[in-house]
Amino acid sequence: MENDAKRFLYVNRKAPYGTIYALESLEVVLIGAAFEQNVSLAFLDDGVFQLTKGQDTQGIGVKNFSPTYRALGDYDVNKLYVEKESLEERGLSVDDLQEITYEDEDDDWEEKPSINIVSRSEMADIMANQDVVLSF
Amino acid sequence: MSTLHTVNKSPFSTQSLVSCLGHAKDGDTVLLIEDGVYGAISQSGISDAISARATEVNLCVLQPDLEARGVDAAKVVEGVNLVDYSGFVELAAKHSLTQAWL
Amino acid sequence: MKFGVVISEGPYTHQASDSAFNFVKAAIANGHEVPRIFFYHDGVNVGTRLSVPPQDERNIQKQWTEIADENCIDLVICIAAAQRRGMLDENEANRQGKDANNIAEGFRISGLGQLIEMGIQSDRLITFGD
Amino acid sequence: MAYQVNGATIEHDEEGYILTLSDWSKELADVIAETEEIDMNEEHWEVVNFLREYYEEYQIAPAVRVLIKSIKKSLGPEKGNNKYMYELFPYGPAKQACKIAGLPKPTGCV
Repeated sequence: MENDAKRFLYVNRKAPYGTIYALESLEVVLIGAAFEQNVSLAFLDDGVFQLTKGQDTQGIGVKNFSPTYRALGDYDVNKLYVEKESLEERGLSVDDLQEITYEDEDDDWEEKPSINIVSRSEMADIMANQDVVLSF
Repeated sequence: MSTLHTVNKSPFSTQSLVSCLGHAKDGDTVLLIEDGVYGAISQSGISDAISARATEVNLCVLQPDLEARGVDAAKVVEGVNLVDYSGFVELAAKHSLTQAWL
Repeated sequence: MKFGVVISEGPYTHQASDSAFNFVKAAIANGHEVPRIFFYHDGVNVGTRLSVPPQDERNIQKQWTEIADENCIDLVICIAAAQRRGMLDENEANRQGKDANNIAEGFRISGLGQLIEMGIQSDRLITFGD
Repeated sequence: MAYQVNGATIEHDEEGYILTLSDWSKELADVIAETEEIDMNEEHWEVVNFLREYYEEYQIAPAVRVLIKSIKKSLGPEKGNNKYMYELFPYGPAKQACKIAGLPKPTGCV
């Protein structure tokens, strides 16, 4: 990472499909990846619903973009922070989320999980420790 | 390092204010704008939670939005400060980061 | 200080654009700079020149065109969001084979990279949305 | 505007991208390639097939640098580089290869 890179945090607090925010947030992340900044994604409140597995949109005639989160590793976006309390409040656990991984260039391309489950207070620390926060 | 948080939703319709207060750090400012100003009304179902945070966090409400909605400044929770747009700008300049709770 | 501003809701339905306008006006009055404003999600609709609000209401598009002209603000509409919602400039209309364009004076269509660039170049980035 | 393939008419937009992604077939790919002045050989197909698989799995066409990185990983460094890609698709792998592979038009965002 370059020294003058800024820390960018994308904050996702909305569920997918009901509104377009989740999809258009993901589009910013994919384009933004080309700028080689220090990128993290936060999923809290209803945003945790974006990462659930088993999404099938055939019945609503809307594109299912949940597989695209699994491509983030290819874009060198591998810090996805999911808030534990938000999951629990919604009756979810980490097992309800799809597996998202990246290959660690610094560790012989070993496949590692991109999703980190963090507590609310850890999430608050992550949010405070940024240069730019983009909210969706 | 500190953050200006903006909340633009009524706390009676979404979790944004509660979530924001749950993540704001001591020394941060939480500014209520647009429909968020309803969160500043005293003796509401949420006003105790608001005043409980008013010591560690600088709670502010955007006066033009308050006035537009006919909320009397006298009804605002004690410890919540009124700011105008110029004050909003200076809060954004003073804190190193801005986060919108949409 | 340099402020970057994101507007992510359309005009009239949400207050976002009005709040942003008042913020930008105050920022400039206080001696700050607002080099660019980025319109995303339904916010791209702010830039249509075809809206005709009643005479006793503010004209949101005109407000932006004027303040941008007076203060050299770069009003950028996201191309990906714009394409979905039928916002086109002349070039895009030709490229997509459409028979009309609707971008107002002072606005331009460009990529999401402009948002990231704004985040990198501004001292503060502030979002008005819903 | 349309391509003609085995008697079928497949509509495309101003720039040659097909309008209905499910219309795609290998025969159609050859026809699109012809209008792009590309003579499809095995190397071209490697990239086109890779793109289609990537899209199938992730529901996006990869950015060029991601495409090149991924090709490098699966087909080796002699193919996973800019020069090789532009030799195959002189007007840009993102544009031409995606068009031939029948993927959505890149929004040209950056």
